[in-house]
Amino acid sequence: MSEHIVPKKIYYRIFGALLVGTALTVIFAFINLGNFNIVAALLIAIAKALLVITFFMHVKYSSRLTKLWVAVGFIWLFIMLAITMTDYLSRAWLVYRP
Amino acid sequence: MIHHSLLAMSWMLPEQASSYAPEVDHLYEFLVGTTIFFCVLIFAAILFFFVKYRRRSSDEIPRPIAGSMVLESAWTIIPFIISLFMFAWGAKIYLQEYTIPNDALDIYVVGKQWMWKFQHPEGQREINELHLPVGRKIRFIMATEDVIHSFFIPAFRMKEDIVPGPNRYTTVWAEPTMTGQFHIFCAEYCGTSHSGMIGWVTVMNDRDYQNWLSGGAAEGSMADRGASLFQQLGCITCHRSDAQGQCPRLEGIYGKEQLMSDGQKVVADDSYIRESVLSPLAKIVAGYQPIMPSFQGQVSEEQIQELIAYIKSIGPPETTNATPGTMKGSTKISAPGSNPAAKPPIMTTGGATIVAPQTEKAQPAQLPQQTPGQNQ
Amino acid sequence: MALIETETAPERIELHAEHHPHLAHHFESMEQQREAGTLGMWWFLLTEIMFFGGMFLAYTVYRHIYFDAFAAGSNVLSIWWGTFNTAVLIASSLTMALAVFHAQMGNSRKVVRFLLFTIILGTIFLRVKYIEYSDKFEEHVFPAGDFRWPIEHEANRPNNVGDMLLMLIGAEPLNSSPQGPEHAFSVKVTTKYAEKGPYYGVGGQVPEEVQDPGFGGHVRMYFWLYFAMTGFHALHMIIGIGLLLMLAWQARKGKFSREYHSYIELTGLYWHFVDIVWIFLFPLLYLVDRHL
Amino acid sequence: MSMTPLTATAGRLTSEGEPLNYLNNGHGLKSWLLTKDHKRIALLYLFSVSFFFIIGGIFALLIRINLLSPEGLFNPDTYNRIFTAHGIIMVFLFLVPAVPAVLGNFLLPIMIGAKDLAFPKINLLSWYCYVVAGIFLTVALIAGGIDTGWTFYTPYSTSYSNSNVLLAGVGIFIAGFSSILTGINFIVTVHTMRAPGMTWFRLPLFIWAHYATALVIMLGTPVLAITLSLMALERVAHVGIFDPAMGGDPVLFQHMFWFYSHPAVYIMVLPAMGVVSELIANLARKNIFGYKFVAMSSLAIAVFGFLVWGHHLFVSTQSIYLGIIFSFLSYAVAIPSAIKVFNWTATLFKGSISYDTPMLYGLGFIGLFLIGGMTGLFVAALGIDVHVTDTYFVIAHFHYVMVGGSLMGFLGGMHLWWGKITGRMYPEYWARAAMVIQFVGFNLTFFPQFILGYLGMPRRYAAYPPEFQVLHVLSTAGATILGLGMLITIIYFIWSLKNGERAPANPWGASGLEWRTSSPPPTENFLETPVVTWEAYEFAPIETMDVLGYPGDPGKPSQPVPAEHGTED
Repeated sequence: MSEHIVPKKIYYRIFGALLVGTALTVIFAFINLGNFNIVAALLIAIAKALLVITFFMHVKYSSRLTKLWVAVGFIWLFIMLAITMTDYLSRAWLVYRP
Repeated sequence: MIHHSLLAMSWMLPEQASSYAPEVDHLYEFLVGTTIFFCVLIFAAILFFFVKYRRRSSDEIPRPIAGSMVLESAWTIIPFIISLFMFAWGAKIYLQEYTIPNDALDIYVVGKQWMWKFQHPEGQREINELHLPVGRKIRFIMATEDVIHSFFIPAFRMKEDIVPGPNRYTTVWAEPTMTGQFHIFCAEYCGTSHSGMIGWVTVMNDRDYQNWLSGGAAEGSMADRGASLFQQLGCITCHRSDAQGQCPRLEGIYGKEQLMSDGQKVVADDSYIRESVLSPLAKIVAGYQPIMPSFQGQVSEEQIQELIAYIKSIGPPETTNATPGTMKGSTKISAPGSNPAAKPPIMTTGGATIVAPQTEKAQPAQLPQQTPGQNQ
Repeated sequence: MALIETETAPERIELHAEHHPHLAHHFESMEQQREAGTLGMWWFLLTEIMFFGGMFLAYTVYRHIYFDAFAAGSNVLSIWWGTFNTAVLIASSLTMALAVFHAQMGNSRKVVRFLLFTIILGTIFLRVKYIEYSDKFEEHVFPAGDFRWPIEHEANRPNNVGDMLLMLIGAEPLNSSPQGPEHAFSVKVTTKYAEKGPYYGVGGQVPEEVQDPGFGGHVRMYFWLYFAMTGFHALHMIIGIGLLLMLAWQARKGKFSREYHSYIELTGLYWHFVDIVWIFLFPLLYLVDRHL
Repeated sequence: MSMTPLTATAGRLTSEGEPLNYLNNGHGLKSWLLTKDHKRIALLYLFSVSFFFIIGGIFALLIRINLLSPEGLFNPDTYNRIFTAHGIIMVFLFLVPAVPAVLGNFLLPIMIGAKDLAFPKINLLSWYCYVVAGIFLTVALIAGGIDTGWTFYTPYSTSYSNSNVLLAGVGIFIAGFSSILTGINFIVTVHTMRAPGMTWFRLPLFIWAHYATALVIMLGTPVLAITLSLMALERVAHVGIFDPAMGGDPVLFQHMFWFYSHPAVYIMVLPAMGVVSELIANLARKNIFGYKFVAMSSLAIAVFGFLVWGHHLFVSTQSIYLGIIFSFLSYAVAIPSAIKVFNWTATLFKGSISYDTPMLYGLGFIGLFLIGGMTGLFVAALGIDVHVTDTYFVIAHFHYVMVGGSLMGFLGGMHLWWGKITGRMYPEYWARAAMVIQFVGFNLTFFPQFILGYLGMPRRYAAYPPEFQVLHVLSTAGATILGLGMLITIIYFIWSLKNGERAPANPWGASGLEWRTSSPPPTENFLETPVVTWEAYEFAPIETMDVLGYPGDPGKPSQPVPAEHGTED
């Protein structure tokens, strides 16, 4: 992975985008979207995280290998959350009805 | 080969004392057969090569052999198919073991460090001893007073963990098919005398069982004891049968869907009633105030079970007492509810209500209540 | 991080030919050394993801089971502080990125400057966290202490930027009298959820003492997760600031150059990761069911 | 960049006139305790791991002695502490680090033609973490022991046990760091430090296995760390995260615990599989049949291993629908292991099979691992698992995999590379004898436990119904034989350090880079960076393989070995 120098103005743009994202998060939090509050919050958070990873952490300019590992990290986290939550969501089907 | 293994193993199996024990053993024998087959196959190959291709001179270099796609796919696919078969068979038995029949006789089980306590609906109490009628489906409704225990009867091929928590009963069932005495073990490590937490289940034919029952029910049935508890604990002052009390009336609620204040419907089963006694505020029946104190620490697990038996018994006419036969009645009442979370009422395992979706979802605003029985 | 530095084993007599002074004996080239460092850092961050992942799992499960309790707890936190800190951390990420940029340029003086900016911002973040924590103690919602629900006496919460700046330097906020709007807000919070259950105080006794944890107990669980997650995050911040101080010192001594600045990059990766964790913690901990 | 300047060790002689190697290059305690040479760190690991293996083995014997009589010879509290100690020590201080931290540490850089691991200091730190962890656990044992079982199930561990759960938790936490640091090193080294010409599919399968292991370590261990931290905090503060009395769910702990602890099983057995590939190939002078399938099956095991943890929870009141999914996935993970076994067997076909000890261990591994794996199909079958889980059937199953697998692999590897590591050969006769004794003793110990288990004997019982006694006595007898076999091995290994005959660079006529440097290797492994022009397991007459480790003509380029027949399939 040869060293790639990102122009400064990109950093400033990303910074701006992140601040906007934060503002949006707070605004959405005060609007009642029912179950979609959490969805909105997470979507924005994921977008912000992606910005940081892609530009601040230079993944955009890194080898495919680095990209792969970053993906692996989050996929594994997702596996753990998803499978465990499956248990809690489907246990409720098992209430015994006399 | 399989039959050979059967004969050889006859002394390696515990008695088949429950209706699904033979099924488990069949699968077991099938697996043993498969194992023997593959082991013989591979050991024979290894030994043959080991002798045939032993090194003859120190400097010989055999010709390399590239792999073979055919072989690779063969020994990928064939084992996979075999294991799929094993999986399906095992899952079938599993579902059977956790499908609670509706016409079962309830036995209440309490595990505590380090003993098993049993209660019969007719009122008999036993410790580390359990008497059961042969040929009758038994539903074990189990709770623990401390750590995780596991109710294990090898002869029945039956095992289930009992996980503590105010809102879970663990239920498992078996149908004894032969009379005799069998081991009861605790299979989940539970501390110092884990290996002392054992007992005997005595399966008797129906007449002996009836005699045994009539033998020692001094204090009346569980329901009777529950009724007197209902008085002593003062439940009766609020849960009045004339619906004049501040609390829901309990006649005939057992097994029926109740509407909660947050709009969700909950079937009043054993777990629900137990939770209502231990942490009353988890679910509030629509139109009532959350004023009931918790009885945690004031009633033992057995007493809770007696209360449940009582509430069962004060159901509609056809379930006036909690004798096994009438379990059918109480089950007729509750067709699978319209509860979104409710699948056809077939199976059970523990941990149900703790995950009932959004247990405490928005409830109507009321004044904070100063409630007795809380430690401030 | 200094551990990633690899130098020649002392017990061996060295005879390296024309090598870059910072090229470790067992690498073939600076390029290879940089690659190794970066890959190693990324893998370390992967383990960090899974480490925080465990807490996120617990959070997800209990938020699912005790949603309202989590909402109640969340509403007690100061959204002003939360937002402010998020902005601060994002800014520190920017300055960190710029420090790396100047390192790549080989501009040591600016490197030092931006590292210092990053350190200052990080310190502000921790200062705010300290204020928040002490408020929570004052309000008796520290789960391992004398926990009470709903909160009886509430600490000052800022409700505008001015307040925050004042409180940062330890001064009293101007308009945060107990009758202040923030107070009304908090009353609203507690009354909205108070009837969900009786409060109780457990002076950190063993659970046997607790009869029915009830709603308060579940709020307590929320605060326990709040302190665990933000606590571990703050710990990472502290470690990061330590590393930055070290780097700033070395950079000032002119250790880094256009060819050799991998520690700054690696520390940058770490810093950005800590930022990402917060990006998720903020909505999950501060913004549950805010719309009253 | 095929040629690099020589390091100082090249061709130098010690004062005794011996060629300078990593053992005699630098003396004194400091040169060992502060070394950053992966080979010396491997030896440090060897000593500490063996030490704890012996301790754990003693506890194992105590367990078997207690079970000689149905009443049990010790009182239950003592027994509970004994089997907990056995479990914790063997799992966290022996099985997890054994193969990777000793053989992997020593061989991984040499096999890929590197001078060292990528981060030598981190490598050393990992050993110190291990030592500190060992100290914590030892203190915990001496100060009254732990009685929770190595699984630390809540709420027993958080609210009921009066033993040193905290100390043990901290110790295991630190041990986790030790393996994480090793894992980082392996991954980075394999990616960035392969010698020129050493392509991914020229890597020995040992490397593939260790690479897969490192992936599992990196993604699994942190979860154990946080789980134990939460458990410790829970035990101190009692805020109810795992405590039902406070609305917590003990099953959540089991999920988080097994998310690491099931993949941990593959951390223990994958490296041993890598070793066995080397044993079989090198002592049959035969390229591994279906190299790519064996390599990929390692990765497959690493990935699938993360999707099956719930099969430890079939009766733990987990959702039975999830249970069914987990059962299915568990069968899926069995396939890659089967592929390995079949390929190893096929490798023997038309080979030149030596009867030396490493090969015996290799075949022993296949045999025992086969039984262990097949009985894995039993416990993966839901209906049967309900009956046999938490019984001796499970005990027997995972001992066939752990002891029959990991331990056989570890010992086999130690014999194969003993000459390379120490410069001395072990005595062949005694080694064969010991192997056979261990094999017999092992089967006698654990086979009866399958029967015990299906008859219903629960695990972790200090006393048991008398009808089980016969089988228990058999098992104890076997354990004694097994222990004896181990003792022989330890004795002749130590004996050989002084009296074993000097090991040539390539005693087995094996392929692989580690056989192209002297025994023991120089400090930076090779006198010049090797250029790999041959495929994995491409065997050639020893004369044609020139050795890059001797003080000799260092300028001589490694001449390519004729490669008319590749091993690609």
